[in-house]
Amino acid sequence: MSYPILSKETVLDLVPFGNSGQEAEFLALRLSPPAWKEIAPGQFVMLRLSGNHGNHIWGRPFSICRVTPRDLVIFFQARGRVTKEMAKLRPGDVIDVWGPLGNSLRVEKDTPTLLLAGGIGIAPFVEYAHTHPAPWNLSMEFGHRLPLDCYPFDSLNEKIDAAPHRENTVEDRDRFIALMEKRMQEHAKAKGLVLACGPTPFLRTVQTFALKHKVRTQLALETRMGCGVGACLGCVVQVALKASLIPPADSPVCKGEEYHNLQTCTCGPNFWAHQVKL
Amino acid sequence: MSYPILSKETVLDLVPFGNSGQEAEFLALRLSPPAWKEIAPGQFVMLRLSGNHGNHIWGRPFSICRVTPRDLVIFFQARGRVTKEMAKLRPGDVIDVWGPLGNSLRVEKDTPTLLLAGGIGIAPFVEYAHTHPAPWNLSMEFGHRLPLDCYPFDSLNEKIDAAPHRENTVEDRDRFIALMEKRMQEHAKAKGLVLACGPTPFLRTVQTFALKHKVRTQLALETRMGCGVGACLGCVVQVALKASLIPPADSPVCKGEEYHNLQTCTCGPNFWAHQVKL
Amino acid sequence: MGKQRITLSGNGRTLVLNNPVLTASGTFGYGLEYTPFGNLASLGGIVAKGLSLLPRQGNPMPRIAETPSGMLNAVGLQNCGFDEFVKRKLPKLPHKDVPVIVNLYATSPAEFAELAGKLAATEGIAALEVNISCPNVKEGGSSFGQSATMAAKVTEAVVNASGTLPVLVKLSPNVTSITEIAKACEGAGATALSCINTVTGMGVDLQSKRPLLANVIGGLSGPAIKPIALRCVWEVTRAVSIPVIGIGGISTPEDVLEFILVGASAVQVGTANIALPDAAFRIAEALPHTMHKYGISSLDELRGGLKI
Amino acid sequence: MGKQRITLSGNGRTLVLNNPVLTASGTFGYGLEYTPFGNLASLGGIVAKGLSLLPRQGNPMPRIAETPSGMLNAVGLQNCGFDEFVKRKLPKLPHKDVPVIVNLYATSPAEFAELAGKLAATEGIAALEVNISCPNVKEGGSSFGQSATMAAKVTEAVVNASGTLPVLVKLSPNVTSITEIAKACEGAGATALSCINTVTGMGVDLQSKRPLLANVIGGLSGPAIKPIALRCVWEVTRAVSIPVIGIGGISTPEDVLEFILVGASAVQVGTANIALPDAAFRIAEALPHTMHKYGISSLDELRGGLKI
Ligand SMILES: Cc1cc2nc3c(=O)[nH]c(=O)nc-3n(C[C@H](O)[C@H](O)[C@H](O)COP(=O)(O)OP(=O)(O)OC[C@H]3O[C@@H](n4cnc5c(N)ncnc54)[C@H](O)[C@@H]3O)c2cc1C
Ligand SMILES: Cc1cc2nc3c(=O)[nH]c(=O)nc-3n(C[C@H](O)[C@H](O)[C@H](O)COP(=O)(O)OP(=O)(O)OC[C@H]3O[C@@H](n4cnc5c(N)ncnc54)[C@H](O)[C@@H]3O)c2cc1C
Ligand SMILES: Cc1cc2nc3c(=O)[nH]c(=O)nc-3n(C[C@H](O)[C@H](O)[C@H](O)COP(=O)(O)O)c2cc1C
Ligand SMILES: Cc1cc2nc3c(=O)[nH]c(=O)nc-3n(C[C@H](O)[C@H](O)[C@H](O)COP(=O)(O)O)c2cc1C
Ligand code: FES
Ligand code: FES
Repeated sequence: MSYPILSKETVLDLVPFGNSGQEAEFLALRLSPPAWKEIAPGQFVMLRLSGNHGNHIWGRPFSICRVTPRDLVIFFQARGRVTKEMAKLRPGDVIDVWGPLGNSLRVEKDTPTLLLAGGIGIAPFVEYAHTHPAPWNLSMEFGHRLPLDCYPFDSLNEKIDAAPHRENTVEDRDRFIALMEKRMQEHAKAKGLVLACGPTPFLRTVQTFALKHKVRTQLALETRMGCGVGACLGCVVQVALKASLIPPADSPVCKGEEYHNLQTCTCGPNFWAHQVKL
Repeated sequence: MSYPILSKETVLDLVPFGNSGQEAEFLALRLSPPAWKEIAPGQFVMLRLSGNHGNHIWGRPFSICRVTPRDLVIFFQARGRVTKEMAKLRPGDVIDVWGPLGNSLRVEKDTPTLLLAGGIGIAPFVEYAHTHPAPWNLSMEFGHRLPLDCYPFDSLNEKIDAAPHRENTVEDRDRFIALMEKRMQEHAKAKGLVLACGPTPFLRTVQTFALKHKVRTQLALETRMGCGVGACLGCVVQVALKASLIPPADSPVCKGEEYHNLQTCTCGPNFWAHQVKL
Repeated sequence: MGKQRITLSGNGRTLVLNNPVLTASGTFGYGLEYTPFGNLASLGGIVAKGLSLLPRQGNPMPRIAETPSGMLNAVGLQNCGFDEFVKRKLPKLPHKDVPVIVNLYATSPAEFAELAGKLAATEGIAALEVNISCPNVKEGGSSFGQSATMAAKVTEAVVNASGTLPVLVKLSPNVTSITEIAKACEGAGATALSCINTVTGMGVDLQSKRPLLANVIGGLSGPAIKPIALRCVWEVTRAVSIPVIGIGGISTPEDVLEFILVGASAVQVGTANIALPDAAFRIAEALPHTMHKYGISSLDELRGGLKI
Repeated sequence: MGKQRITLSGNGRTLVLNNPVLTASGTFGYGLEYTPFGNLASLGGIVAKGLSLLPRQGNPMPRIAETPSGMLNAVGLQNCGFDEFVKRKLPKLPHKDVPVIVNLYATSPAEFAELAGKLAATEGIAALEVNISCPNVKEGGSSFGQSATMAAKVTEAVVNASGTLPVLVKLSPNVTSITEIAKACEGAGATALSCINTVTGMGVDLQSKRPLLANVIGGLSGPAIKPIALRCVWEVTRAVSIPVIGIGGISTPEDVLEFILVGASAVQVGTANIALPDAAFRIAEALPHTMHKYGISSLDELRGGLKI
């Protein structure tokens, strides 16, 4: 796997998404690119605002939304203490970045692959879609709460067949869940692959369908992290180790396995649905 | 004495003084003026950067350099944790201000009054000179380390007879000290008044001459402060209480007095030289 | 929301507070220093600077220093003494409208009793708060608060000397088992417990190679110690049945509610007053709104309701 | 400056460190996690994650939380166990170039002795560090580190079982008198003392009304506790004659020098590694420069040189 480095990177710009009058909740942060040798889609970085912060001592994990020789793009939601500070960054500001971290989302060139994203969970799929060797085998269902222009949906839709589903009501949500199940069943039949990224309740739903329909499914977890490098053991998740790491196409669902506490930051953040306890 | 208030004030501008190429060490901070009823020269304010600061929990004391219906001007030196942060303030930023605090420098319309300032100690004399009812009775000796344009000297020199003395060498310093002694002797003879503001070693020198030549002298102390309002007892200085607070013109020097720990922030920052232990 | 009166009852005595937000001893002067910044009567209560029989000049300077998210102090209990307090401070305080609590400092149980007796005979004092972190001068100088036996002795001395005045005992966190001390004080008649005093710490200046405090060792306070204070309140409220006043790093209305959630009946705001002089007023005022924001309809419902 | 080798000798055993900057147990994994961020051999020493005889899965999640200038953890000593450590971790560490110190976790003196014996028989371990903050399972679960008698028993058990291997004992600050425990460990044969482990604390989430840690109570670390750690090191170095390793909130080279100024012989960097993965490397590297800046020509000269 790739070898992470720690560097100081410069803010190139910060673009608010969506044109609501108020302060933007979703923003794309463009940084000078770290001197990475290689990265795989689904990996993440830790960002830390430089200086002393009484309020937040750790860095924060963010999916690599896009990386090019010119920039590293993070797409984030201003929701808490650090992300709200990040929303105030200005071009020229310098922040600490370490990465690329974690394992990658599975890439299988010729397998029909379904991407399921909930809200900010769209972030890693941008890099995934842009680097996939056969994007025509990808399709995406994207559930979102705010208007579509709040998310980097267009840059994804350029590359792959992606359908947005705005969730404003309970009915919207039920419809989206039903659709996800249908699409996962299709992929089960086609011996396809499912990749899901979004909030934990969303991942739980996907996991249920994955087990029910026996479709190989990877879940990108969002655990609270300290170090991001596997040392502090603050981000563990229970994983059934004896289940083969990459299940065969007929999707064995593990039962009665012994669970181990594995670090989400180094053994994940992408876990097979049949192995991980959410 | 004036009734202090706490308010949020807006940065109007921040003007670096001196045109050295590097980061300015001396800056004038112009704030929207608090709704003060009255202030007296020699009083100070506490400033606190808004938000949570792991590094500095207290506000910081600054002399009121100038206050008008349009602005409150603080002249400060970027020397430590907070003042270096203050040097990064931008117009529109909002900070917490409480004041006016402390007692005033003594104003005696018809008394020849000598102002002695060391470095940043010039700050309170700007307001003093601008509000004095008979500025022609004032004169000033100003010792400074950096080029004169680093300090608000010109705005003082407009109003009063002020002489700058750059101190680059030990000889410069000795000459300045000798001059101060001479000027204090003159004021002793004229039953004049001396007011001094500057670093503690400077104040000690002035105190020695005040006692030696029996000239009524007020020292503006710079003690580290916590609350600024007399509550935490973190800023006390030993004061001989029984010495009459405003000594008669023939300048009794107290000896063998009982000393009390008085708060610099409320009983000072301006103390009579014959009363205070430095 | 509206009325937030808090009743603290224990061992047969009762203290009624305006609301749950008091000020912590030593961080709010005699209260008078803060009249420019708010209405004293809007506070739950005022705890005055630690008082001794005779005036004390306290420790040499420097006495305070900043630390990461906190501060150290070794003021050394400088105070004006009983006479001056009763003559010049107490009469100016709106003691009819806000409970005035006097924090006691003495160096032997007998001296504690004498001071408590004098205060009990004084009009306008709502309760006493015993600072058991004082050094036990007779028995070698380690603090009363670090031994259950001595803590109980001091508590008993004050309780016996103070008639029906409620007696709060202020616990030190610098002990192996705070619950042991808490139980001893409860057993000795304390009305309620104040929890916690400062954590022993020190700081040094690398440039001068000197300690940041002339006294070398001092007390750490402020947000840095909030996790320690919450733990102490949590442990103590589960060990005793008298009420507990939470203290340590409180600087927002959310902090107040956190202390109540772990079991406190009221709180004291300390270092935050030093950081911004309207802190206690602002926190007391904002509390109902903050409760509303978190869907908390009553403090009684919240108290000790931590889900585990 | 150049060579900064540090020799820790006490009770007849000696540990030589590359320089005074080590990493603190539990904050640096098994060291291997940090190879991308610096050269392990540039550190004074590496203290591995607390090791037990058998693998342990640790506490349920959540296990870590941020606090003002600090953090809480209740990882619960999750570790891979002795066998796995010796088979898969130790061989990958550059133990010829940097002292590898194993932090021990057990629940009885006998278990401590067994683990110490196995480690003493293993190639590549420079010293043991006894975590006496473990619960004493046999005697009710309160920690070994909170009783001088038990601390001495555990120390003795490890010292006797470990041949000539240096034995560091890691003290808990959650005691009434840390010097009492320190002296007991010195008397029981400790080579040096590590000072301090985390401070007991807790945090709560107002929204969910749950504790921030599944274990409710956890250990506070980071800059917030630096004043407490400095005070402990100051007290302990004046009470014992074996060397002391300072730990608590160190995140800059200045912090290192502050600990040495109050008496420490070396230090460990903990939470700072979690905040930024090159912290320990950066601090070790910058130390000579920082010494120069403050006009400190040797650590021996600085050590304990606080002017009071
Ligand atoms: C591998 C990984 C990739 C991620 N990628 C992205 C991304 O591309 N864009 C993005 O906006 N966010 C992403 N997240 C989530 C992001 O890390 C959190 O939103 C961020 O840490 C919140 O920090 P804060 O200080 O603003 O919030 P805090 O003040 O710490 O907390 C605010 C709220 O966020 C929750 N929270 C805190 N940390 C996390 C976390 N790690 N995951 C989920 N919820 C959390 C808290 O419980 C709380 O409710 C990712 C998380 C992980 C683990
Ligand atoms: C009544 C009063 C009026 C003052 N007026 C002015 C003014 O008009 N302009 C101005 O630039 N400064 C003034 N000062 C000094 C100013 O308060 C300090 O420079 C400031 O607090 C330093 O804060 P810092 O966080 O930048 O420094 P820190 O990081 O806290 O310390 C940096 C250095 O400054 C010293 N220091 C800290 N606090 C003080 C203090 N209160 N007085 C003296 N030295 C201190 C420290 O010992 C250290 O050497 C005044 C002080 C007082 C008490
Ligand atoms: C400057 C200062 C002086 C204090 N003086 C006293 C005192 O006289 N008596 C006392 O019991 N506690 C005293 N304390 C402790 C506080 O009342 C309080 O218990 C402690 O600071 C923790 O609360 P905080 O973190 O909100 O400040 C003092 C604290 C400070 C900071
Ligand atoms: C996540 C975490 C895990 C820890 N695990 C251990 C451990 O296994 N054994 C131990 O003795 N100390 C452990 N500690 C305590 C540290 O080694 C150190 O003593 C403490 O964190 C104080 O130092 P710091 O403020 O630099 O972090 C741990 C600390 C943290 C933050
Ligand atoms: S975040 Fe520290 S181990 Fe994963
Ligand atoms: S600064 Fe608090 S009493 Fe003066």
